[in-house]
Parts: sequence; structure tokens; C-alpha cells
Amino acid sequence: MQKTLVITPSRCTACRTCELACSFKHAGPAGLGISRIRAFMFGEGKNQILTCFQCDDAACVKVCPVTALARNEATGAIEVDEDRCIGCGLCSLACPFGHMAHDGRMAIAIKCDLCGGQPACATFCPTRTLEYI
Amino acid sequence: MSETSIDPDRVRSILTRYPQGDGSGLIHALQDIQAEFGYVACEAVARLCEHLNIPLSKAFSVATFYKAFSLEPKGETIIRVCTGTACHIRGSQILADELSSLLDVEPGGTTKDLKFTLETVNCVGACAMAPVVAFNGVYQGNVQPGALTRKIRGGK
Amino acid sequence: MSEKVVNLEINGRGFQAREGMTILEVAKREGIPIPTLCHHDALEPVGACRLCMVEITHPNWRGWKGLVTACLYPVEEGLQVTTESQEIHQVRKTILDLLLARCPDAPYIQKVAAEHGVTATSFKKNEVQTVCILCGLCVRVCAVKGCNAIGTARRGIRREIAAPFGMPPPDCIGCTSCAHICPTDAIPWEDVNGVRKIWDQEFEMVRCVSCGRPIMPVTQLEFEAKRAGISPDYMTTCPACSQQKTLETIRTAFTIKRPASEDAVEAAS
Amino acid sequence: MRINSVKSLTRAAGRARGERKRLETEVLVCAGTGCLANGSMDVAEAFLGAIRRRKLEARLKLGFKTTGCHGFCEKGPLVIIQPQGIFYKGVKAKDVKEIVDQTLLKGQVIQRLLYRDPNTKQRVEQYAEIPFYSKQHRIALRNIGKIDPKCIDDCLAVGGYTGLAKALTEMKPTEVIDAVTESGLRGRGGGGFPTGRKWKTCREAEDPTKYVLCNADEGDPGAFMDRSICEGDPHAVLEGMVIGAWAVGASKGYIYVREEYPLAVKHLQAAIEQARERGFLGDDILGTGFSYDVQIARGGGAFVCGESSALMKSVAGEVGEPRAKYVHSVIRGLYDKPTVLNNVETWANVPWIITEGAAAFASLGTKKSTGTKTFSLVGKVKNTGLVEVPMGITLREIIYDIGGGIIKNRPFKGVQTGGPSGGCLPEGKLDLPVDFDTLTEAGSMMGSGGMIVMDDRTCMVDVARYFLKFLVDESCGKCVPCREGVHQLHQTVNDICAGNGRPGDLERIEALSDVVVKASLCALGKSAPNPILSTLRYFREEYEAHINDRKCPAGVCRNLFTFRISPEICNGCGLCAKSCPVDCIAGEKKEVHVIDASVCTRCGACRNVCPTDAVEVI
Repeated sequence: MQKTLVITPSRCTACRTCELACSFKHAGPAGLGISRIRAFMFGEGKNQILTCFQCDDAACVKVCPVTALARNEATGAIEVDEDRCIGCGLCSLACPFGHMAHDGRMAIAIKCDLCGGQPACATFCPTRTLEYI
Repeated sequence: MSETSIDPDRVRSILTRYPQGDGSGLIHALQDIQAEFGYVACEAVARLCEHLNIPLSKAFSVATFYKAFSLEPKGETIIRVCTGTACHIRGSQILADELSSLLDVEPGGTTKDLKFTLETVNCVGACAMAPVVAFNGVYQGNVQPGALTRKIRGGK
Repeated sequence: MSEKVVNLEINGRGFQAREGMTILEVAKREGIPIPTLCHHDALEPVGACRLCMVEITHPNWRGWKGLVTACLYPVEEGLQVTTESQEIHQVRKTILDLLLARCPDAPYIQKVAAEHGVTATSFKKNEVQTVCILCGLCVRVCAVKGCNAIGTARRGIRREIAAPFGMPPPDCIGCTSCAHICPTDAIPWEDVNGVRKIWDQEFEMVRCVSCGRPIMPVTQLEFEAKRAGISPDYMTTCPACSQQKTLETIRTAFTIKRPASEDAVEAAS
Repeated sequence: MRINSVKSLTRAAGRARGERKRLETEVLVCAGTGCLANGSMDVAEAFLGAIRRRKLEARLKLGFKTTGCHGFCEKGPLVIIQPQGIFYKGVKAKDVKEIVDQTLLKGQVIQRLLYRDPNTKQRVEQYAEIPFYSKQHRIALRNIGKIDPKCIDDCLAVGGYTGLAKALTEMKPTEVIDAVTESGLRGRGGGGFPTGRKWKTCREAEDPTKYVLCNADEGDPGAFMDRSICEGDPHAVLEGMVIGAWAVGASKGYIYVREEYPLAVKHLQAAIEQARERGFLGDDILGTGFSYDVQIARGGGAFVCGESSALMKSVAGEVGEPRAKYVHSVIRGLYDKPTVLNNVETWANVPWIITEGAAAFASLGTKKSTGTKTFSLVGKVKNTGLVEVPMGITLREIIYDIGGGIIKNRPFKGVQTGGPSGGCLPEGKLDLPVDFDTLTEAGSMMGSGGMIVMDDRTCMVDVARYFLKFLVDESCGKCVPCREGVHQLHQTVNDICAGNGRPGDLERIEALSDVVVKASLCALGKSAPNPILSTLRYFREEYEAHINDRKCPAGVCRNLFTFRISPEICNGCGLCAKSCPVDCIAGEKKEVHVIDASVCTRCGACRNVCPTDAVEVI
């Protein structure tokens, strides 16, 4: 069965290790990249983690004019083909949850790709808030 | 851009010759527009694009790519100096220069009074009579320097 | 594309690829660098810049070998590809040298040329200097988006990228895809006070329903919603506000409806 | 009337021949583009008027018709009187009365209208005896000048469409392809690709929708073979195309004609309509059930559209930009369908091959270049015009025997073949046999058949500059090496011609040319440096004179010489002063004339008219 990223916010201490892990994992030679996952601190027990839901009927996929977004059938993640992306920004506007970002002015789209099946955020989460099971 | 207004009826009668939505008629239709109005007027091309269902940018690319089309109205008399190889080695460049300085236009240009358009053409296929100059499509062969000046001065 | 698998060699190493893939696709997949200027994976290859030239030969070709563009050449069984040689370098250098004569002030061309050892052009600089290398990416991306607002004009050395009849292009939706894909930043545009200016045209921008930040031109919103078959409402909130909204929704949902200890959000798959 | 079977074709041809046989005399007036420009329409009208007024038709059983180009355009307007074969050249409307009175009514030949051999000074009466014609062997041009191209019956009378009938009723498509293969026919448009092989690949392509096209774009400046065939024998082209369509299995086709050839368009259009009426085109051709139809696509004026992929784009109404042909157009051509594209001359040869047999064609020419080839022999040669000769004939035979040598017997310098993609060959190569491979080896190419003869007053640097300028204007501009590279080559040569050449220019030209050849996208770019490379190869010293001595020895590059009238030679005839467009030559009659160099534009008019060659280049 396909694994999913399960988030249990009640365990989150907002330590932001997930953000760092994500940045390191996706960083190019230029240094830290933008994290595809974000932790929000609202006090003990109320912290929240946001990352892509990998929607079934994903708006980002629908609006992309060059089919640069496609689901990786192995992991279930919607991935950006960075060589196809033309940086038009439609996907991040279309995402109703604000889960996508663009690196700088109209560069290519950035989103969670579940690290191809080994999400770094889950691997490094110290509190098992993030589990890939 | 246009100096003469484009009669929509004349455009419409050209459009009826081409099936709607078939872009392959573009070059022919542009040729008809060129022949009808002396140039490919923007308004006419815009109507053509609607008719053939093609983007205006494509029609513009085609109209500027091919030598047959002019975006500006042409003169009453179109003088075409053949610059084919045979004409070139028999001195057509001298004729082109002569006309250029006489009419005070570069090849491709039209005199301010819209009387003459000077063009050079790659080859009209009348190489045996080189050098050849055509006045509104009427060919004149074995043209010597000076003859054109006399002809145009005489006709002016 | 056919499913037939063929064997080929690149720089002496054997690879497998689907028949009909281009040399560039296979090389990219295998991490073999081939420089390009006019190529983009999302767009039809056209072979205009000629920078991706590689040498090919085949055991059946009786010693014949020649240069082809990697972006266009489809791989076939037994093909032998060389991506680097004295001759290929000479071709690439000359192309960049020529482009530098055309666009001496384009930083991107200066950079790529320098990477190939060309720091100054050996040719006469063109009279009309520009930063446009005529790679045609802008025209192709405009076509892919379905707008076809801009195109090439004229031919030869006088070729240029242009709006039809020098007027603001009627088919332009103000999306700026042309400007973004341009490797040399040759297409100017700006957003000022909720108005976008590009191709001598001004576009009123849709503003984020929450924060009021300009998002995209009204014309583009209509166009994109229609093309994607989604409601325009999907794209009237800026990403930051969307994120905030999501956060609020989750917090409200979980604090009111369920005890905090049991909440779990699954990333749907 | 529709012709529905081979039998009824035979009957129709018989009738048409009968009509012709009934005539005792026939007057043929050439109405090709060249003769028209010389006023042959006036001549034709004068004849028609005289025939009507004097009721010659009935009195003499006289036939009259205007024909396509005889090829000897320079001497036009041409009038031929059959069956005697009397050949009059330079006929004016006012000569018509004399021709009627003397020749038609009394059977006397008018001496002054006869062709005079420039070398022997002899008047020649018979068409067939004129050296310009006698050395020729006409296959592609077989009917031109004999028939009225606007009249399909005239074409049937000389055997038109019998090749088609044979192919459709007696041969399988594969047998047609085999015949064309065995004939050794190679594409006459420039590349010389074996026609049979092209057809075979197209036939075997999977897609059932196929196209058969004709390239009548003839963009090479200095070439007009295809124009003459389209104007003079359009049915031969159509017949060839239908045979080709039958062979490969196509049902639709286009003829792509240059917009600069209005007469060719007119005649082709008329021929298509007549052929449809008679059932040689359209549905159920000759009652065999086979269908194929042709439309004319008028070009928009772009040399690059002679390149096959660009032509196909243009037919589809698009910008004529070539694409890389890593998948050939016989597999993926017009609208991405398998497409056979041949040029006019190639198609015109096909019916002959079918009727006369592949062996007859293969027996002509050389082993690898069979058959004949049409050339437009122009430039500084005495007899200019269209010639068709067996392959393998030498350049010398064409230029000296057929062409009569160089105008005013000046020294020969070079001959340019193959148009802008070809090259210039020097005196030393004159004895080379003319065939596809030999010309290519020598650094030129066959091309479509333009042959431009140059004398010592042609500057080879200027010729290279001319072709480069042509190609700069005609490059589509899609790929960098052609757009930017040829532009740079042109700039350099322009500088050399203007007297601003620098040491090392020639080496830079060669290095850049090498890359343009290797890296350009299409044949236009790949062959663009040919004119400069071939002139550098054979006439390098002329470049060096321009660069090192700042001199143009031929007296063409206007910054690099002045004219002077040699006082020793000048006989004071005054012709130069009369010809000077800027009136800068002074001198009394019978006195030495002097050019005012400060006013002189170096147009060369004086040098051209001087009977004693007194005008010198210094």
C-alpha cells in the first residue's frame, strides 16, 4: 500500500526541524532552499504544520499550461518537473490552501514532493508529529 | 498606419473565396489583399484572421516574411530592378543605384508623392535579356545606364 | 512515442532509451551535460541556437559521421554519440561569438560565452545591438499558453520578435510568460499600482480578495480559468492569504470540533 | 469532353494530329516571358490581323499559334515557320507584312531576319542547324516551342498523357517506381537525390494519406528552366505528377509556383482546368478509378521556400522556415504526411521515361547521372538562353559550342553553377563533364541548372559579395549560424570590396564558413558559404589584390579603381561620351577623349561601348 505523510499536530513542539530538513534536502548548491513544509507556533498543543495535501483533484495540475505538474504514481506526490515549469505562477495562485511557493520572482514552482518516497521532514521529526507510514 | 481607408465590402468579397477556418489559405488571401489594395492593410488582415481563425501574430509573421507583401501603400508605378545573377554581372546594381538616387528612395521605398515604388527582385527569369527592369510588370531588357533616367524624366 | 527500447552509446558508454527520445533527453536523464539556449522541456524543440550540436555516427554508416542538434535528433538502435570534441567546441564557440556580436551587452550571453572560453567577440558588433538572441522561447511559450499574441517578424538578420503591426497585441493577456522564459531578459514589463505594463499595453490587475495585493491581470484570470476549466474564484486569493486561511480553517476545525489530543491531519494521496 | 479510356485518348490524339496535318504551313510565335518582354505579343497580333484580313487561313491552309519559350530568349521575338523550319529572330510587328508577302505567299526566306552565327558570320536558315539548338537533346523541353501550351489538344497531338495512360493501365505502381529507378533519374532541383528511391520510401510509408508536390519555386537567380517548362508545356508537369501520384498512392498535390512568374501560374492554372475537364486529373482518371487532384500554391517570394520543409510550411500557409529533417519529408512532409516533392524538370522527364522506357533514358548521360539536364546559359556569353544537353557534356561544349563563346571574344574567367548554393569554376575546370558528382567535387554543384558565364570584367569578390548579400536577405533567420554567420561573412566581403579589407580576413572567412557549413539548420545555410569558398579556392589572388593592393582588377568594385581612356588606343569615335550618364567625358571628334575622374561614377557604360577597348581600369 502507498505510504502517506501523517501529521499529528498535538505532538508538535514547533521546533521547526522539519523546515530545516526540507530546506537542506531540496537545497541546491546555492544554499538553503525554501521549505515546502511550515510549522506554526500557537502555543503548546496548538501548533500547526502545513504542507501539500497532494489533492486528488488538484487545482495546480489543472491550471498548469505546460503539464509541468504530474503525480508520481509510486509515491502519490504531485511533483514539479523543474525543466518543464515556465514559472508562470498559476499553480500557486490556484492552490486553495496556499501550499505552493515560487523561488524568487517568477522562478520555477516549489512544492512538497515527499522527497521521492523518503520525506526528510518525517525522518528528522523528533516528536513523531510527522510520520510516513 | 493606413493612408487610404479600406472598403469592408472589398475585403468581404476576398474572404468569400476562402473557406472559413482553413488557415492554409492565408498566403493566397494575403496576396489577394495585396493585389486589391496595393498593400496588406492591418484592418483587412484582422478581418482575414477572424475568417480563417488564425491569430493576428501569425498573419503578421507571414506578411513580413514574404517579399510579396508590403505593409505600406505602394506607388503608382512599381519599378522592379532584377538583381538576378545574370543581371548583376551585366550591371543591374548600377541601374538600381541610378534609380535610387534619381527617385531619392532606397529599394523597397516609395516616393513621397506616391508616384514610384522602387524594388529589387531576385530574378524574374528573363536572364537572357539581362539587365532587366520591369515597370508595373512590363519587362524591359538590355537596359543601359542612363536609359532609365531618360525614361523617368521623360515620363514625369 | 513508441515503447520500443533501443541501445545507444554516448561518449562510449552504453545506454537504453525509448525509441523516438531525443539525444538531449537521454543525455539529460543520464546527467551528461549538453549546453542549450533555445531549449525548454515544456516547448517543442526547434533547433535554432545550434549550441547543442553533438557528433553522431553508426556502425552501419561506413564511417560517416556528422554534427546534429541533440534537441531534435531521435535516438535509434546502435547510434553512437559524442558530446565533446575539438570540432564541437569550435562550433559552440563560434555560435556564442556570433551571438556576442549581436548582443554584446546581454549578461547571460556574456556568461555562457565565457563558460565556453569566449570573453569578447571576434566579429564586428552588429549595428543594431539588442539583447534578444531570437531563441523564440517567448513565441513558443505564448503559443503553448494558447494566446499566440506575439510572433516573429521579417526574416534573416532583420528578424525580430514583434507584436503584430507594431501595435499592442490584441491576443495578449498580460501573463508575462514570454518575459519570464526569456533567458536574456529582453522583454520589459512592470507592475505598478495594480496595473501591469507589457507589450505597450496596460492591464488592470485582479487583487487578492483578502489582502488586496495585485495578483494577475483580469484578462489573464478569465483566460486561465476558462482554459483550466475551473472557477476564477480559485485564483483570487494570493498564496500567502490562502495559507493563512488554511491555517485558520484547521485551527478552528480542530479547536472547536475535536479534542486537541486526537487531531490528525492526513496528507491525502 | 471527358476522356474515359485509353481508347478514347488514342482517338482524341488522332483527331488532334489530323487537325495539324491538314495544315500546310504553320507560324509559331514564341510567347515566353523573354520574347513577350521583347514585344512578341505585338508580333502575334500583327500576324493574327494579317491572317484575318487577308484570309490566309483558307488560302494557305495556315495554322498560327503562340508557343512557350524556345530557349533562345536573347534573340526574341522568335518566329518559326513550319514545315520548312525557317527561324526568324528579332522580329518586329512591322516585319510581319514582309514575312507574309515574302515567306508565306512566295516561299522566300528573308535574309535579314535570319540568325547569323557570331563566329562564322554565316546566316542560318533552319532552326535545327543553329548551333545553339543542334547540340541540344531535348527531353524535358521536348514539346516546348512546338505546341500552344494553352491548348490541351495540341499537347495530345504530340503524345501528351500517353505516358499516364500506359502507367495507369499497363503498369503496377511498383513497376512505375522500378522504371523510374532503372532510368537513374535524379532530382533536377539541386540535390540530385534518386527519384525512384524517394518514391519507394514514400510508397512504403505507413500513413495512407500521401501528397505529391511539384516545386516550381525556382529561386536560384539566373535560372529559368522551370519557368519555361511551366509556361511552355504545363501538361508535361501535370502528367508526370499524376504518374508519380499513382506510383506512391497519393490523391492530392500542389504545385508551388513563384509569385514572380505570373505567366507560369496562368498557364498551369489553365492546364489544370483543361486536364480536369478531360479526365486526366480529379476523380476516376481515364476511367481507371484512380483519383488525384492538383492545386496551385502561389509562393510569397522567399528563396528559402525552395527548401523542401520550408516549401511544405509555405503550402500550408505558414512562414517558410525549414525544420530539421532528421525524419525525412517522404515520411513526414506536408501536414506531417508522407510527401514526394520533385521539381518541375524532374516531373517533366517522367512521362518520357514511361513512354520511351527506362533504358532509353539511362542510355543518355553518364553512369551515375543519366539523362539530360536543362541549363539556363546566361551572363557574358554570346548565345544566351535555355539549353538541354545530355549529362556528361563538358562545360566548354556548353559555353563555346552552344553558347558561341564569350561576348566580344573577351577572355573567359569563370562559370557559376548551382545558384547561391553553388560555386564558381575557373578556366581549368572547363573540360569537366557536367554531372551531379563531378560538379560537387569541384566545389560547385549542379543546382537547378543556372549557368552564369563570367568574363574578365567580372570581379569574383563582387560575385561572392553578391551571393552573400542575396543569402543575407533570404535567410529565414531561424538558426544562428546562417542568420548571424552569413551576415558576418557578408560584412567582411563588403569591407573587402569597399577597400577596407584587413590582413587575416580570408582566414577568418574560412574559419567562420566552416562552422556555418557544419552547424546551419538547412541546406540554405549549409551551402551559403559555397560561393565564397569556391571563389577563394580558384580566385584567391583577386581577393588578395583587393585587400593588399586596394585594387579591383576587373574594374567592378567602385572604390578600388578609376577609369582612364588610353590616349594610344582612343580613336575619338565619341561613343563613350554619348553613353556617359553623367556627361563626364570630354573630347572632340577624332581626338583623344578624357574622363573627368572627379565626376565619373564608374558605371562602366563607356567601357562597354568602346569599340577599341580604350577604356582602362587603373
